[in-house]
Amino acid sequence: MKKILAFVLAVLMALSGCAYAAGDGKWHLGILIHSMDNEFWAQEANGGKLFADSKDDVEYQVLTTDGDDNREIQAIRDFIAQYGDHAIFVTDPASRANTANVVEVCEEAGCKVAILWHHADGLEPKDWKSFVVHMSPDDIVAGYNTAKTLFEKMGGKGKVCALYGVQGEDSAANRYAGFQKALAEYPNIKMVDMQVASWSQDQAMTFTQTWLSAHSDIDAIWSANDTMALGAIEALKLEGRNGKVLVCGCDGIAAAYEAIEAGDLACTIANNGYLLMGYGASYAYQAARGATFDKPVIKTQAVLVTPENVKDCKAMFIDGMPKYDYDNLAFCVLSDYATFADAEKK
Amino acid sequence: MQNTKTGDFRNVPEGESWRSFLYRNIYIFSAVLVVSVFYIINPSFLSLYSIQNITREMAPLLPMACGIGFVLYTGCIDLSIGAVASAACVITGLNVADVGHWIIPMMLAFGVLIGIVNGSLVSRIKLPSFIVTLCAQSVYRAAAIVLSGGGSQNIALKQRYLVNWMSAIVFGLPLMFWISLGIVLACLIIERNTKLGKSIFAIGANEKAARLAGVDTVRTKTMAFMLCAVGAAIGGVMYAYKLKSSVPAIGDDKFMMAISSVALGGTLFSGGRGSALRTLVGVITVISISSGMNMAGVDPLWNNVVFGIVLIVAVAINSEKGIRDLIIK
Amino acid sequence: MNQEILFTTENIGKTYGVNTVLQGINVEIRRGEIVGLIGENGAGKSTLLKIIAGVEQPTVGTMEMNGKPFSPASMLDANRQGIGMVFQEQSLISNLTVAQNIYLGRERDFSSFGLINWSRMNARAREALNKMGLKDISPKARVRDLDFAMRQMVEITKVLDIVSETANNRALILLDEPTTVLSDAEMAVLFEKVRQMKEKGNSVIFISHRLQEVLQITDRIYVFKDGRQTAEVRTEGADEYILYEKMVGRETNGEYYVSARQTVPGADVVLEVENMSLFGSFRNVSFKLHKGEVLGLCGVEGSGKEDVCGVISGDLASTSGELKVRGKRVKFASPGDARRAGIISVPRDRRDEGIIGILPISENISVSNYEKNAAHGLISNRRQDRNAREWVRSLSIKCAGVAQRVSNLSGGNAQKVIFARVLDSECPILILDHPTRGVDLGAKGDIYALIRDITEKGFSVLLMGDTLDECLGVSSRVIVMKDGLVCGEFDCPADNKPDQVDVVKLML
Amino acid sequence: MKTFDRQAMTVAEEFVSKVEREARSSLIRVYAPMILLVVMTIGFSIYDSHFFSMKNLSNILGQMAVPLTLATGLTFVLLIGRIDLSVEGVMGLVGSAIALLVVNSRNSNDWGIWGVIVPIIAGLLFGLITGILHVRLRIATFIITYATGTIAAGIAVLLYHSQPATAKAQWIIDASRTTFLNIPLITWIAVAFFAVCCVILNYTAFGRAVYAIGDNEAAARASGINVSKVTIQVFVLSSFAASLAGVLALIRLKLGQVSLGTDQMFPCITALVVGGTSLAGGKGGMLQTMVGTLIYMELLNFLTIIQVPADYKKAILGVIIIVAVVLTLTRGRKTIAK
Repeated sequence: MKKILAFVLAVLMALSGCAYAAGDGKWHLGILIHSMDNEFWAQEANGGKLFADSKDDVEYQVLTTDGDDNREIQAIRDFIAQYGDHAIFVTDPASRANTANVVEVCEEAGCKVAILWHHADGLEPKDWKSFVVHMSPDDIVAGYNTAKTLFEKMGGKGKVCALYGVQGEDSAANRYAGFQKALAEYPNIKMVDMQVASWSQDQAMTFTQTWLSAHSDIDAIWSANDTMALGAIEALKLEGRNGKVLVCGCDGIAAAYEAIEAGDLACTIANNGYLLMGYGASYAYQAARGATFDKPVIKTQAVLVTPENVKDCKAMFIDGMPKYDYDNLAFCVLSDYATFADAEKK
Repeated sequence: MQNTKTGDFRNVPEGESWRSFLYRNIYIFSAVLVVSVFYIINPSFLSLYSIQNITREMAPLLPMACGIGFVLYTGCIDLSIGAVASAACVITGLNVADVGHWIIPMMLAFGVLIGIVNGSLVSRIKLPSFIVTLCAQSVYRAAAIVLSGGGSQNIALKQRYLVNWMSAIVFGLPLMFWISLGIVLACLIIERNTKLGKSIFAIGANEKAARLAGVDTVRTKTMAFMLCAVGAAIGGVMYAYKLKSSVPAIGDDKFMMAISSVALGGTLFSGGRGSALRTLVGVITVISISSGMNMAGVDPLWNNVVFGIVLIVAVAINSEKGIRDLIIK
Repeated sequence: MNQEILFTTENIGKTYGVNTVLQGINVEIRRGEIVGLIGENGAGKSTLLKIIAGVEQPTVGTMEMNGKPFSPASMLDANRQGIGMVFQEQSLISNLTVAQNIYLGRERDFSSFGLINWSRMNARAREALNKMGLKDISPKARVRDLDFAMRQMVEITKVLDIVSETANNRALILLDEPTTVLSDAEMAVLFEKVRQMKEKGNSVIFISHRLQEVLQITDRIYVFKDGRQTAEVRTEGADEYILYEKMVGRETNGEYYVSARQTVPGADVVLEVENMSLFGSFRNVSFKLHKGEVLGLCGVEGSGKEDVCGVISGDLASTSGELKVRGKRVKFASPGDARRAGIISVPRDRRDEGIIGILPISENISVSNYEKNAAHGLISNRRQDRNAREWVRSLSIKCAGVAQRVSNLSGGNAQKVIFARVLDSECPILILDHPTRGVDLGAKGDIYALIRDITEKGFSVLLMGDTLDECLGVSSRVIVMKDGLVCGEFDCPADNKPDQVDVVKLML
Repeated sequence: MKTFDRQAMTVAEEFVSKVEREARSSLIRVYAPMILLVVMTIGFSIYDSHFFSMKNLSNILGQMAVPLTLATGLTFVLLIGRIDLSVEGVMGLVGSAIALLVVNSRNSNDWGIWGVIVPIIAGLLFGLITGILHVRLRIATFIITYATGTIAAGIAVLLYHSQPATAKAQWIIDASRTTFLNIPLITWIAVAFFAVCCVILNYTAFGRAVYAIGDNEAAARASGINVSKVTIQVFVLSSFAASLAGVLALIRLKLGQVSLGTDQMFPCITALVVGGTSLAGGKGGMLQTMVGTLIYMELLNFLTIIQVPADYKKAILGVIIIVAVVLTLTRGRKTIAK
């Protein structure tokens, strides 16, 4: 029995991987994302793949970190152990604090890295040889923009509840900070309650149900991501108040587009993982081949999706994959958020 | 000659043959197997850089796994070690710049305190450890989140040099790994050569009998929880030094990792048996699997499936022999 | 007696690995016969019963039941063919009711469409209990609310019900030491039932260490030694000495309790109990224990003697009264406190409270006194093993080595390990709670001699004997308890033991 | 009417009165969770009138469907002294698979009723495999169920390839909106399952075997109970409960992803323990399960209603649960807690 098991183990592991030979002169791109269990992160992974496929001398591997700082560093080191200075990275870091570690590890090994999203204070690309670029659609801005859209649709007054993400994660905290910033600008809007629904649809639905019975007069629900927004919408549907109580999301998953089309969701943000990860990878690749950049901190396009532009966005991000010219590094740069239409014009 | 007709000759280590020695130590085999499979797939798995990497990953997990081992030997469980590590990591990360390395003994004291709380609830008030630690876990976790202000905070860039020494390479391997090895050694000594350790095993094997034989069950159990919480706190401190930041979510999956390591070493969860050496092998296996999957280029979609299957197979190979009469729950 | 042969075994043998525990067994059971199996622990009696009951499979040999080959695959299979066994350790489920226990595993008889009709089951259980004369046990009572003797009776009822259902009074019942936990009165009831079963044509195989019982109830006796069948004795005309001789292969002498070496207690009082009470158990108990004394506590089960010892060993807390050790007042919160004050007990329930089964012999011996083998706070395992080996030698514990697991030892040897533990603890006051329960005759003798040895060295012993005979034989003084009160005290000097009848009169 | 003068009592009478007292206190312990539930309900209603509103109660009942179903299955597992961490993974797998097989947003499948049956069978298969591995390889359930649960979640992600499907089948939408007596249909389904399990536990040979194994496994084996078989059956039953919970969660939320099952198992176990089911096995029952689940759901709901700060909520809940367990758990001088 034990021998059979041992054999199974060996075969399984042999099948699950295939032999690599280091030192083939190719660049090896490590695409670090949180997990594959989420549409947006999968979108990011696909962005990286799209870039790698467009170059003959780039091999890629997707590495997942489960949002764990430590596992992220471990994965980077594992990758460097295989390919040495021919490893390049584009990472969606587990947390802001961890970006410094990512950079230090890469610096030590001489690998180029592009960092997305999180930007630690004092950690500037210009101070490091390996830290090529920082690209991000800011979470604070995202939270601010969805909140603002929501408040405008409410007519600048009324009661709002908020759904928070996982405690301890940066993006949850930042989006909520953006929400509060917007809230401060609208004195007639009152926040009734905030609950931590941990990105969970089920918990969001439960909280919304409780709100609807305890504070039946709420006008809107601000949610830090789409999954929670969908949970809130399910609760509203049971009461027949979907579309009447406004809900917003963030991330731009497929189901959210459908909810906008159905009129249940007021807005979401398409962070465009394809663009973010693809161009991040491109920057790292160019840098590894010797290029230098003068403006290494970049705010990328992200799209506020509303009923007005939902059709186009869906066609672009969900039904297909956007094609970009990855050599035109300037394409992704945008000074601030704009609507999809603006991005198209560019 | 003390030989007789009665008794079972199947587990008699005295003057044993090399075969029975091998039989008893088969738990090492799965670690060797896992490592060699990954080595075959990708020879750089055993490069110096990679070994440094793997040992660096093992360092914080070792004290946590050895710590929870003590609780498992008594037949209890401690679900709170992840949260304790998170809290310790946050407190260390936030304060190491101001307090300096005095934070380490402070965190040890923190672990002792938490262990006494958990342990007393279990041993004195006689609540099931599963529920006590499950609930306590949410308290420690909340503390970590509130203290850190919701997200990771890194130690200011200027002060990072303060914590660099922990990651330094000494004799080819990271210093913190040597520290962890020292902790494993200390755990081994506690298990094999102290009254406390032996009492822990006696309680796990038969608590009623141990009590009547004069073992102080309340104190011993509390001490087991204390060792466990201290191990978790050391793990948390090491994560803070390693990641140079306070990460409130660092412990979230560490409980399962630690307990998988202990199980991979072949330790029973019914209590009374186990050893830190087995846990060491378990930690090597767990870290090798997760690092190896990165290096073998496993599609991340398959990560969970592969990990689950490898876990089952490795635990099955490692499980202790000669105990087929015990009831496994 | 019927001469029809019900059951035979032919050349049955059993080996575990290299270890032969049973070989060449040929027994023959006739209908309506009660057959005794005697032999020292480890002689293979229980193993034979387990093979007959289908719990274990023989390595060689065949069996026949009712003239047909019999090779049960499981206990259930054996039950269906009319063989049922009552185990040494109780096998009832304490959270279920009596009726549910009796019909556990046979619920199908009471179910329609998979659902059990509880009232039908309870009614059937009522009948079965009535047949056994257990009118005061309710089928709906939970087993955990019954006392040990009642549980034993329920267990016997269960087995009888299982086999009588199928066997039509051609059943074979196996009783493995059913009397160990029973009081004399309960034993009488049990024997009555066993005889009734016999009258109806059923047969019984009976194992006990108490030879008197065996002589009292059986028709024929097989004697086992070292896994072989060494003699067959007709009960008529046999007596204890003959049996003893056949079992141990040497003649018994009057020195069974080693009375000649009984020490005369010293004058120093080591333990003093003053007016101690435990609500619901005993009241105003006072006595003194002297140096080198063996003080026996007599009384029926439930007389409170167990709880007196429980309080002294720190296992229970008294409601009032005082305890003095060498003149100093003490109060114990746990047995650990008692050990530190110099009191340690040999528990009655060896399997549950005595041995630490999965640990090796050496650890079991050292558990009460780790400090003995320690230097600078660290225990030396080598010293611990050496210490254990010394004990193994001096108490002649039969084992394969000190690393052997205690659960693999026979009852007598496991008990000796526990004695080694309490002696190793260096506590001068020992509480021996049924120290010879379930221990074979050879080991019993060793234990009595051991008690003499230690009292000579100045240890004091508080003894609760397995039988009254033993209690009087070993003790230098006995205290009789009844209904929670001390009702008498006898001096038992070696040459002038009190009459058992006088003591029993006080107990009942 | 008996009145005892303490001095005049014989020890035997003392014994009787002591037994009676113990019986009384154990009776109180048995009913303590129920008393707690009633006290809580009344207290909460007085503190905040929203709590006892029809709407809030129906909310609580609606939210209870999934935990109750899971808890019902876990009751059997806990009763035989095991634990099942795989329910979360199985739940996620079944929910995700159904969403992909019925009319949905990702593909053109329309398997109708088979779209539900096939995933449930897959879920059962997981229970079967878990049970067999546990019994045959003798791996502690804590680890084996963690491993199989991880595998189930992994397969789910593989199935929907990181893009979960939204179920669009009309019957799912209808089912989520149907209520009867103001209580959602999914709750009725959960209650029906609960009732069936009550019968299974209390009126079948299987139910008795479950108690017997939890109480004394060696004795159960000696009584001719096939312990391995019953253990495997229990895991199959538990995974059926998880599968059903997956269906209910999907009806409630529509989006078929692994996180349908996330963070469901530990709260259920907490609820079971609060209700009075022992983690050591053999003690507990369906009534305890229902009461425990209600207590847990009410507490959660109440803490939200009174707007306890989100940062502290879980911590406060944890402390309350420990206090509740102290109040309701039978403990004694010699009790062993593990």
